Amino acid sequence: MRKRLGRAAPCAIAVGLALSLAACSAGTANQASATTGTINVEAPNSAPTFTDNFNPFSQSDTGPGLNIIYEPLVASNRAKGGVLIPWLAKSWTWSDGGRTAVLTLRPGVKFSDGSPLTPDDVVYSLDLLLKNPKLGGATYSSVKTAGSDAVAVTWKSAAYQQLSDLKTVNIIEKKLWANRNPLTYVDKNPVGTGPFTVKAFSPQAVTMAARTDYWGGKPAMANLKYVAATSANIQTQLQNNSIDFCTCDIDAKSYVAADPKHHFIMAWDGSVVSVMLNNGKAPFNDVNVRRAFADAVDNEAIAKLASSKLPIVEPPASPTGLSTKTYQDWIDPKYLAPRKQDVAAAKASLQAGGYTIEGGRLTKDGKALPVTFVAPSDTPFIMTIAQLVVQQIKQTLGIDVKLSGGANAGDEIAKGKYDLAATWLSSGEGIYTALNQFNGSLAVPIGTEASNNSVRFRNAAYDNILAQMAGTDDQNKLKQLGMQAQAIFVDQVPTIPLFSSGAAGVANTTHWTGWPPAAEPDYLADTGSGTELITTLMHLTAAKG
Amino acid sequence: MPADDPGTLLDVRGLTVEYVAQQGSVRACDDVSFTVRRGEILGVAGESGSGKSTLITALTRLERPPAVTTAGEILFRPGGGRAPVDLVGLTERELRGLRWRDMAIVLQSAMNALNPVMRLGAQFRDVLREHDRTLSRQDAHKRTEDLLALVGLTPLQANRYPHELSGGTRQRATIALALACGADLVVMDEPTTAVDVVMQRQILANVLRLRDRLGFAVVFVTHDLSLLVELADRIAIMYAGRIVEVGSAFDIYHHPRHPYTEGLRASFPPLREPVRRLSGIPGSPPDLRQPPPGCAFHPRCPRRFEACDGTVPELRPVGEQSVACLLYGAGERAGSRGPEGVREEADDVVGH
Amino acid sequence: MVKRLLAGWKVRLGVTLFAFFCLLAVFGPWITQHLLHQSPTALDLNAVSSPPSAKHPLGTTASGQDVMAQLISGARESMLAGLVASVLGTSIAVIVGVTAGLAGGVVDSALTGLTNVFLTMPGFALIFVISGYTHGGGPVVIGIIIGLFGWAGGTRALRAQAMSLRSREFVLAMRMLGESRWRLAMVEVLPHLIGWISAMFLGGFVGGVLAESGLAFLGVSDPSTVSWGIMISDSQQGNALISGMWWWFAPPGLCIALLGASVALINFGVDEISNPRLRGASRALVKRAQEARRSKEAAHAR
Amino acid sequence: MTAPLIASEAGLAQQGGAEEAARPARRRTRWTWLGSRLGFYLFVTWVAITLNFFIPRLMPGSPAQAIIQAMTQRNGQIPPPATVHSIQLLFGNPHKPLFSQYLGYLGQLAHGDLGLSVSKYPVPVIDLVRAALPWTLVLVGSSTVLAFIIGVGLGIVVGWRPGRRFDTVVTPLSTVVGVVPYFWIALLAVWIFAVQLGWAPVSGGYSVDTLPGLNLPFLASTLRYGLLPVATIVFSSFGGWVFGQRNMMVTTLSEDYVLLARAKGLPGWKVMLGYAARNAMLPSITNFALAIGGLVGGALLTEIVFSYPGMGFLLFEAVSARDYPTMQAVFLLITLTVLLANFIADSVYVLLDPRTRETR
Repeated sequence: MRKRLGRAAPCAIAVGLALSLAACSAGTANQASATTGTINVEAPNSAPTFTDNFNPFSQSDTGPGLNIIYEPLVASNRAKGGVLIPWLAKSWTWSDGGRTAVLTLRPGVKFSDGSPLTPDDVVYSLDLLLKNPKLGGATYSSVKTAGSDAVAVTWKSAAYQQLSDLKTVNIIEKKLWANRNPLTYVDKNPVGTGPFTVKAFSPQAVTMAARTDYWGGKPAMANLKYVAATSANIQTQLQNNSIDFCTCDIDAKSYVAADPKHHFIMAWDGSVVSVMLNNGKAPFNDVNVRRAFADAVDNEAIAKLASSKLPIVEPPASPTGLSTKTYQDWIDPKYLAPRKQDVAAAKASLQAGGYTIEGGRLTKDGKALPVTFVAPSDTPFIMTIAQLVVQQIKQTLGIDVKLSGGANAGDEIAKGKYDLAATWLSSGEGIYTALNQFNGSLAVPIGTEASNNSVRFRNAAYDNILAQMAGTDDQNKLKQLGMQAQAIFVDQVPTIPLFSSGAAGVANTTHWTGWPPAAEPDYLADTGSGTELITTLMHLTAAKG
Repeated sequence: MPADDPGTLLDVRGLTVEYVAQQGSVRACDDVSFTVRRGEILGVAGESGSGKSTLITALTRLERPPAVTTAGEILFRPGGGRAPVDLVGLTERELRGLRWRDMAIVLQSAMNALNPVMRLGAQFRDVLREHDRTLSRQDAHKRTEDLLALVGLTPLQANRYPHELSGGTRQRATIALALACGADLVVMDEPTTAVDVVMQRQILANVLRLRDRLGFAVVFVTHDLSLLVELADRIAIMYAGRIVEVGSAFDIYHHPRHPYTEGLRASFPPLREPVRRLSGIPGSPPDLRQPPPGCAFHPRCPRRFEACDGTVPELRPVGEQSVACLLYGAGERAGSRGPEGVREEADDVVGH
Repeated sequence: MVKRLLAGWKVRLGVTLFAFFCLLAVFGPWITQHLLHQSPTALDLNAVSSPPSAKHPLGTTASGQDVMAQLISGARESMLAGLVASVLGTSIAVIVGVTAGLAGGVVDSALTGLTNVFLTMPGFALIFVISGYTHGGGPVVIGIIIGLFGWAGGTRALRAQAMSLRSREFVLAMRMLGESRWRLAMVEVLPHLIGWISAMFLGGFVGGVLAESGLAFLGVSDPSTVSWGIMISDSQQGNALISGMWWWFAPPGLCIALLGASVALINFGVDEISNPRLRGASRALVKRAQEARRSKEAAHAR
Repeated sequence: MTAPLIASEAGLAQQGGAEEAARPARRRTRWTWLGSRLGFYLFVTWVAITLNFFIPRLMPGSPAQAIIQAMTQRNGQIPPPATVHSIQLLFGNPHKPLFSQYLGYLGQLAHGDLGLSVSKYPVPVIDLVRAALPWTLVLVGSSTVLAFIIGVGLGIVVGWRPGRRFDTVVTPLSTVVGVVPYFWIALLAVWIFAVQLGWAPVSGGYSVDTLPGLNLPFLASTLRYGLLPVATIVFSSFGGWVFGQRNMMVTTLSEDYVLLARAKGLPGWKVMLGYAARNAMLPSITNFALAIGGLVGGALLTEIVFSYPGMGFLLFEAVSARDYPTMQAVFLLITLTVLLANFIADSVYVLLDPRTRETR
């Protein structure tokens, strides 16, 4: 479980998209009269007030629902190992040794002002990011139109694994944005290709109207209302049935128990709650210490405690750091079982490294090495995990770990000023992206802000495997290479994976039905992800009676 | 009985006022009895701490906790042929009917006695209209101007705030205020201490003139005996909460009987006579929390003898005046009665 | 003076309560460890969110920590923050206020200006900003920050008092005698301000405890310590009330309230000493006066 | 609440009001007095602006890091490297020296420009303030007035007959109520009255079924939503007024003019209100003006508990997001209102207490 109050870049979607959306359209066509009513959705935003700005390039707080107004070219299905699925692009082909992808646009896509989507719009959208690094940055090196219905995107090197970067690029209408500064423009009337448009704005609620000319069909609801809520009051709003759907950190167990119409959906998004070990400095630059700590931790107990407010138990993690819920087909079968607590092995590792414990302190060569666990104090969930890890280390190894918090924890983690820290690692964006989080080439020195690999893991063999993965489109080869990387990960222990996690979603079937099942869904139901939310909404129908 | 005499305005009998404290209590007025006739000016003199201010508030039933009237009665005979009432037995509501219309008060410091955030006129107006509901605003204003004129103030001063007036003006204003509703009795608590001598004379002259004109009676409390001699018809001397001598102003001044009265007289210069040598009273007033046994004055008394620390002298007639001193008729009752006995007697009087 | 202070029931009750909490603060860790055999931070995975039981007399938190143990060790942290804030705040207030009041002139103007600047600044908000960056910060750090930004209110009153004392005769006389100003302040002026200072100290103490809890509620706290404020904050974030875990939410708030109440009660007594006019208003006196009056009335009716 | 911490600010007012007026002769003329006050206010404003600028910036961390951290927390994963990079470019600590940033800020302020918000970039800060301010003004304004009326009213009544049973019950009780942590009481109130009994909404400033504007449903909903926040503020803050007013009342009761008013035979309520309370209220009125000064910054905890869309929450969000421009704007506004309130306190005191008025 986790706090899930935010806007994410549009990322993944489920199922073979065309299929799923077609099914939806068929459904809505049958009950056209049902195109009424409003669904209330908790906005993925921790503020009690919305900002009246729907600029899709904004990196800070905006109005809610940007991700169902604007859409990307491609999406990924995080319920199925993060494979890419078509969205505004209906298909793509690789050429130039994997350097260029030609994406063919889906026909019949219209912006909400009625203009059709053209390759020019797509090129303009992708170019903006290329030219202005402040808008989010781009990994590709050039973009141009390829005929009347396609665009060609080119990278500097083989980019089979980079296409997913396009998931975060919102496609805008060129003629509207040509005279706007995308950085500073305050957009109050957004025009996108998505199924909803802004109907009424107020600081606590934003009402969106469903489009009747959406390319994917007509949603069953006439309106979607985003309601501002905070972690302090969301539970009450849910329990009095004034919110139909949210992805949020609540006591889901009691919510589901309260009413049979209350429905729990776990969005296994590929994340794994892990203890980050600072590989960049002593003592965790020593693999023996890393192994010792990993063996000393009982991640089953931690998973159980972490799930105490969920109607399900989050599974203890694979030692590969990959979510067993998302990547079960990709993980080497021998690593599917979690690492068992093994105090003897832990102590042996410490001994092998020449460490002793004196007066509760890890000591080597007569020098005490204090260990600090940095945990943001405003995230109680992480804090509880940190407390339990600290307690387990004390009980098993007899080492006193100092727990440190504060609003500045994120800064300290990014700059490598920690020994232990806890966070969500890994992602559902595909095996490459998941493993690439520990790419040594992304590691920066301590004191410099890291944008990735903040555990500062450096392993030449691991990096080499990643480079090979980047250059192949062959799924079997990817799987093989991935397993090689996993072996290195398990052996070197750059982090201690604790348990697979996801975004806890709750839905209410009082007004709307058709939610994905709690276990093994075909697509994730997550307000933070636009393509997933659109898919979820398209599957809904009004409850009868 | 004096109270049956229509000429008697006030008959105080055995009045005892105590200050209640955490442990025990202090008697600030002890078995005080006197009478005031209509139109008479009774002066009450004593050092500070002798209980004269307590007497003033008790007389008008304005004492506040921790001061409590624990014994005695105050028989008051309002004008207009109304029946005499015992002020001690009245409720606050009944008292309000008498206040200002029948008895008024002038306090020591006019600066503190006037509400600093109200204009002078408003402080006249509220009392005038309170006691005469039919009085219009204009009439109240007119009456205020008349009252101010009585004490020699201009109508303009009604619009002033107290702090804008000089000390003398303020004091005259409070006297005018006291006369607002035609009270029969005006109680004055050292009204001239805060003003200079010239103003003091003006005020006293004013009081005398107004008394002659309006016929009210005055109980005038001060520490300044010589001033009383000029003003009062009769004078009562207080010491340690008790009245030690009462008599006509002339007698008290010229033939003081009580040793304390003598000492008091000797410590003030006469207003109209040639200056003579002044002498104070040695020692200081007693601590009322632990009053000396017997006569409270005996530790300072130049003429004390053995019985003085054993017997509390009662106020008894000696010639034209009344004196509470064992020097007069000491032999008869020496050592016979303590303070308890005195109180019992007071209670008996009340019981009738 | 102490005897006079202890005369009223309010002060006695306040002192008793306060002493109890002080003992708790001093011996709390020992009590939890040796008498309860609990640790405030240990997680009991077999008893998560459990209501009061024999093993956990006040139940456990959502992560299985013993609420009783947290409550007891929280006393030290909360009171330490209050104490540090109060000592620091009162000291600055006394130094600045008395110096300004006694020195007068340019020094007075400068110090008064300083005081006014601190009065105008958004105190609590700034404390929040600063302590947010001090790495969570233990109770001492939080106390220091609260003290540094919370002294200005009391300074004004002290300055006025010192100014009025300066012109009193005995101080003037001492100055004529050539007493040094320092000695004058220490020996002659400070003792007269003791009532003000102690009231300020007590007020600052409660203010410090409340501010610490407020900061913890806003997320400013040191995760390795447990204070009452942190407990309330945790229970709120753990949805304690909605989940019906009153045993987690209620005790820390009640403890702060009781501690505050004890100080407020003591303050009543201090106030009566520094303002003699209030003394006559005590319930005991009024009661006695009423009794005396009633007995007189009864006698009269007879 | 922060009451004990800042409520003791007896006010800058006495400075200009009582103390100065108490001097027997005021040699300075009205104009130089006004000038020196104005100079003082300007000086304090400048110092406060300067501190408000530097203190947050001297702390570690940057807006960029805050945004990245928030994203990580929300999405359960660190944002892609390209996004992290662009955020650092856009919101990382500028490389300009702090002092020239400061001069730039002063220049901006002189033009009335509060800058653009970082956490809600590129929305101008002034828009955020404009949206938040009315909520706070109404919420804190009405609760301050209510707490004042109830507290001072009670203080007058208990102080009129000190030591009576009503006094011995009400005075300690109201004091104790004031030391209960505000947010604790507020959370409890939400649970009891909003969650369990359903008498009031749980949070927010208005019903989401209404559209803000001058329409009846919206205004009615603001009343309903404001009920609990106002009630909790009043509950936890009226005690301070009771205590102060009672003590002033007791002190005033021993004044001669109250005695004289009784002697005049005025009815009890007239004496109590017209004579005793009217004088005893003067310090409370000054403090009231100052409490109004705490209006903007005073409701931090309330607004957080109730997710009330006001200045307190704006500040809270800005601090969490290291949104310096917004933080500064809120601080500036707080400083200005405190100064304004002091000025009002000065003036009101002169208006209410004729003694402080100049004699002609």
